[in-house]
Amino acid sequence: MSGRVSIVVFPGSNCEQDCERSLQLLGADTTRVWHSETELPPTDIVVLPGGFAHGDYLRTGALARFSPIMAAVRDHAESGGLVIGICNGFQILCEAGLLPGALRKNAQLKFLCKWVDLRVETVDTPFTSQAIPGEVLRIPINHFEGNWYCSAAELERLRANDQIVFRYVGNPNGSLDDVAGIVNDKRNVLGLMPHPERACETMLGSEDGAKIFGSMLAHVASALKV
Amino acid sequence: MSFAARVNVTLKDGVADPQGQTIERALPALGYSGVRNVRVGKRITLELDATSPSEARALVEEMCERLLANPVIEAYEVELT
Amino acid sequence: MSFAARVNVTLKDGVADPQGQTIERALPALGYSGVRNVRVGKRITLELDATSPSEARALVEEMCERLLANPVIEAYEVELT
Amino acid sequence: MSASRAVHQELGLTDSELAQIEEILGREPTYTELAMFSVMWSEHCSYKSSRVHLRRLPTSGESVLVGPGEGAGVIGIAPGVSVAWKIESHNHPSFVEPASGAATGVGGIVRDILSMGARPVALLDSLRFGPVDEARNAYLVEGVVHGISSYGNSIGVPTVGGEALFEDCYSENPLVNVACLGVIETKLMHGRAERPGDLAILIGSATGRDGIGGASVLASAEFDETSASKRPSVQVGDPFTEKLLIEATLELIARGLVVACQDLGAGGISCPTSEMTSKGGTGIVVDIDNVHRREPGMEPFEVMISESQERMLLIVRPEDVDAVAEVTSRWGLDARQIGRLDDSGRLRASANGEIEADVPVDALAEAAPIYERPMARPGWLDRLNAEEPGADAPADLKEAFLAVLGSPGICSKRWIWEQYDHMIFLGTVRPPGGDAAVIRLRGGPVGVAVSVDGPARYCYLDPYEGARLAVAEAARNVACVGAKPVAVTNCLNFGSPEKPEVMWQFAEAVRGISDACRELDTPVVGGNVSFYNETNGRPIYPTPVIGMLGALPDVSLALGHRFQSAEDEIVLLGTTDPADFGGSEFAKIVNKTIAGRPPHLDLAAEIALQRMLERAATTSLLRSAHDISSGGLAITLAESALAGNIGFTVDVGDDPEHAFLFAETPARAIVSCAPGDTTVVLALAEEFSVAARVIGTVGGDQLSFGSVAVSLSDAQNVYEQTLPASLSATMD
Ligand SMILES: Nc1ncnc2c1ncn2[C@@H]1O[C@H](COP(=O)(O)OP(=O)(O)O)[C@@H](O)[C@H]1O
Ligand SMILES: [Mg+2]
Repeated sequence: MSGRVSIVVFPGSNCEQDCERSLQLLGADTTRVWHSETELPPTDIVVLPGGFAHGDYLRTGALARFSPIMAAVRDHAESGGLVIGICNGFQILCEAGLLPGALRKNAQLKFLCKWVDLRVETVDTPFTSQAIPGEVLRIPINHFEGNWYCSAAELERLRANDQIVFRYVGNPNGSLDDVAGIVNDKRNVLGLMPHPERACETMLGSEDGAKIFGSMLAHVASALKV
Repeated sequence: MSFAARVNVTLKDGVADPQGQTIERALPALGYSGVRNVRVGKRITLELDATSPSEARALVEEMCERLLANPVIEAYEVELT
Repeated sequence: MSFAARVNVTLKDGVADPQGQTIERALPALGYSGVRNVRVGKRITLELDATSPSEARALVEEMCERLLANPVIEAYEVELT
Repeated sequence: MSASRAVHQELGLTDSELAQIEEILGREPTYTELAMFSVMWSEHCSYKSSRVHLRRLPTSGESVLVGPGEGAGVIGIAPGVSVAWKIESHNHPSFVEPASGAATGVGGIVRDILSMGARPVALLDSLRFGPVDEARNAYLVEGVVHGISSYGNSIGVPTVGGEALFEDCYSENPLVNVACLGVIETKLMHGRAERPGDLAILIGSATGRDGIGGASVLASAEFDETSASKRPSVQVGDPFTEKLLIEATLELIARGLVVACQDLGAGGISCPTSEMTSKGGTGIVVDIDNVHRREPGMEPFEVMISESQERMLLIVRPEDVDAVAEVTSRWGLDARQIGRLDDSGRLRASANGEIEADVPVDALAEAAPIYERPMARPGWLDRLNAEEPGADAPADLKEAFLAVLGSPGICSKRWIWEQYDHMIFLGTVRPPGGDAAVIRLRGGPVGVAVSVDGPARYCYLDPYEGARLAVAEAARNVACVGAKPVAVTNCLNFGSPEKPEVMWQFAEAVRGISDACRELDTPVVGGNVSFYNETNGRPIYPTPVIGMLGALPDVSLALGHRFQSAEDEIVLLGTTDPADFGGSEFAKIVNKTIAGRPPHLDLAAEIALQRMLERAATTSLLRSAHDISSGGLAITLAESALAGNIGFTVDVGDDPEHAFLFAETPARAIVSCAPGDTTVVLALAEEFSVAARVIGTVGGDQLSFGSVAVSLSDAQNVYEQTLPASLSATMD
């Protein structure tokens, strides 16, 4: 199940190697793309990995969203390509306006690195098609700013459009409506705080992350066949 | 001309402020009772060149809109000197 | 009487401010050249009761020393209204 | 430009040291020279009081590629796999400003590892504070943990383990020791600048007035009321720049663009410029004007000794300068050529066309005086050793068990390690919470196990025995995950070396480490000495912290401490001496006593146990293994049960119940295995001459031993609640 994946590396990103490894285990063909590039290589999926782009200074994602590569990421999304933003990547997508809302400091004002249970709220996305509705995935979080927020009207819209993809079972960080991950209205851009790349091997405690990565790789594989 | 700008970035009303709440909860134990509405924002200071105060203000406000504040959750105020 | 206080907490002169420096380095790429001395601090607002403005100020300054600021690396300023 | 007499004292140099400097130079030193000598000859940089003792340590071995004396020790752990291993203290800065102090401590040790050409892949933090239920100490814990978390997480290096202990003596002098493990990526680097004509390029952060006088003042003089006035020298860490520094440096090394490199820490620019040239037999001309500054108006001496963080000095061939600049600018790092090597054997630094310093590099790097400080066994020790150790049976065994389980020293440290990214790199096969952490190295089955341990109460009662126990415990932690202990790094935290009693404790501890490491065949490849850990004249417990590195040929065989399945049989390995209560957690918590003699260590038994565990790991016979240390057997059992979320029933046997449960005899472990495998496990123990007997079975939802029965959930609450109850949220 090969799929061409571009992993964008910002100065301060630190999960690019892990994403690369876990995606490769699933057969993906990965390339790293430095943030100052203006074009993506031919690609099916863009990954914005976790880390601390630009040190998370000012606000998480605030500086990264101005990186030259982000215009190409936006084009890729607009033409229907898949984009997944994990943790810092989710924060960048929100800052860039590719996803709604913003991520505030955790309610406890602490960094949290721990396993959480995630309920799959919709399988009607290219990122969750291999999951069962309501299925609970065990995947770790690792962030200080994962406390997602949006306006009441926006939340209503997201609910109505079935854009809330993952909710925490037991809210770890104060996130509005227990939201852990959302898609855009075209459903091809996913942002989530938990790290699926950390849950793709039993030796590390769970393989549930492979459901997310596997779904999106299967999606691009089937799109190719059509 | 050189201008100094001070920007206060604060969470919008209605957006919960965990930092403010934590301080508020900590104060009684230190002997300060009745302290309310504690909110924590950012205070950014910078210097820039512009041909007039109004240009300077316009530039700083643009920086706020684009970078220094996140309009989803934050409001800002600019002071110039 | 009820008072509203605004506290600006800034890094002391000479203390490195990596956050401010990083923003400063990023600004030219956004089209803002010549912006200098960017420093990022905190802006805290709160309300409290006191019998006089001077008591209110003294209380807030004490809170700054003990909790709101880190006197080892930060300076603060209090405004009362 | 000449310095007056009083100045040298202000900088921490003695009259005789000044005389020595004048003799070396044949004239009075300039202010800049004096400042450089003061940092390079400080206790922190020169080890002038400890050197004579450290010579005793065993430092060589088959697998030792680099021993003490460079940025970090380097050990070959498998064909083609070399790792760097080092621990360092940041005690005094962490007391002055806990978050920044701890953060910059992480930054410093990471650059030490980087200077060897190694990618930092794991951090461990060994922490000591005063009682956590006091507000000031809680503030320090929160700040230190926040500092480590914000820095380590941001640079993307997992913090995989550590320890956190609480004793009165650390109230005004917390200990923050951080160990780092690195993997040599492409080339092992040495800090030797050997070729005249090569250039010295400073990369990373701009230089400010950070920590001026830090090396000599902060790390080398004890705290007193005036310490507040020294505060402006506090440094703030910039993990973002550190991350860029890691990536850029490793890329430069991989591409062969760096001849040698060294990090900048205590001593600032003076340190790598003199040390690398001294090692390489060259000299250097330093152009102070070329140093990129953060603040206007800095004096040349300030530039030469500033401890601004996140900087590295690279030695580069002239023809590679452009290629180096391309790499550093891509990573957004500042790079300035600040010097050129020559064959003068001298460090000549100039600013504004004036010579600021002209000194032999060996004088700065090597010629610091060596002191054989007077030593004396403390008079109070005999009396303390003769006292009752606090072995009395408790009124209520269950209450005693819960008190020990929930004591700050024993309780779950989850509140701490959940704030650390302990998973990045997808290598943390055994996360924090058990014995040693196990790291899977990229690209192969090889793993390493790492643990840091420093049982300071034992060392207080007997620094020699305590240090041996520290080594044994660290090795046992590593053996309990199935790894073979291979090398040690150590951090020696002591009071003032000017006190004969402290110096005696120090010498005894070093002797203990030496003897144990020799027997265990784990050479000491590096370490750090932190003296002057006292406040208003009261020294801390002698606190040697041992960082043990173990090798696992196949990481998939790593053992873990959690009980797995009902019916599994629980086997006690080793023999309990019911008298081993001196310095124990039980004695401290239940009998409020820290006295007597520490447990007796039978090293032969310890080695036998560890070899047996290593072998057992290769057979996949064991379902769990967990060492018995602080808190005794009861705590070991409880931790295995809580981790597995399954209870047990154990028969306490003939000894006094509380002695069996709480004595801290070393050389013991608890293992569990499937019932059908018990005879094989017992036979294996016999083969290694390890005493072994079945003491119970896994299963149910109760921890039940002898007359005590506690539900898993009650035990869980007691174990997990202590730290969260005392510690609130961190402030940012
Ligand atoms: N400060 C800390 N940072 C990270 N992990 C910690 C810290 N303190 C304790 N731990 C983890 O908690 C577990 C128990 O620690 P400890 O009781 O010191 O173990 P042991 O007695 O086996 O040395 C270990 O896995 C250790 O790594
Ligand atoms: Mg242990």
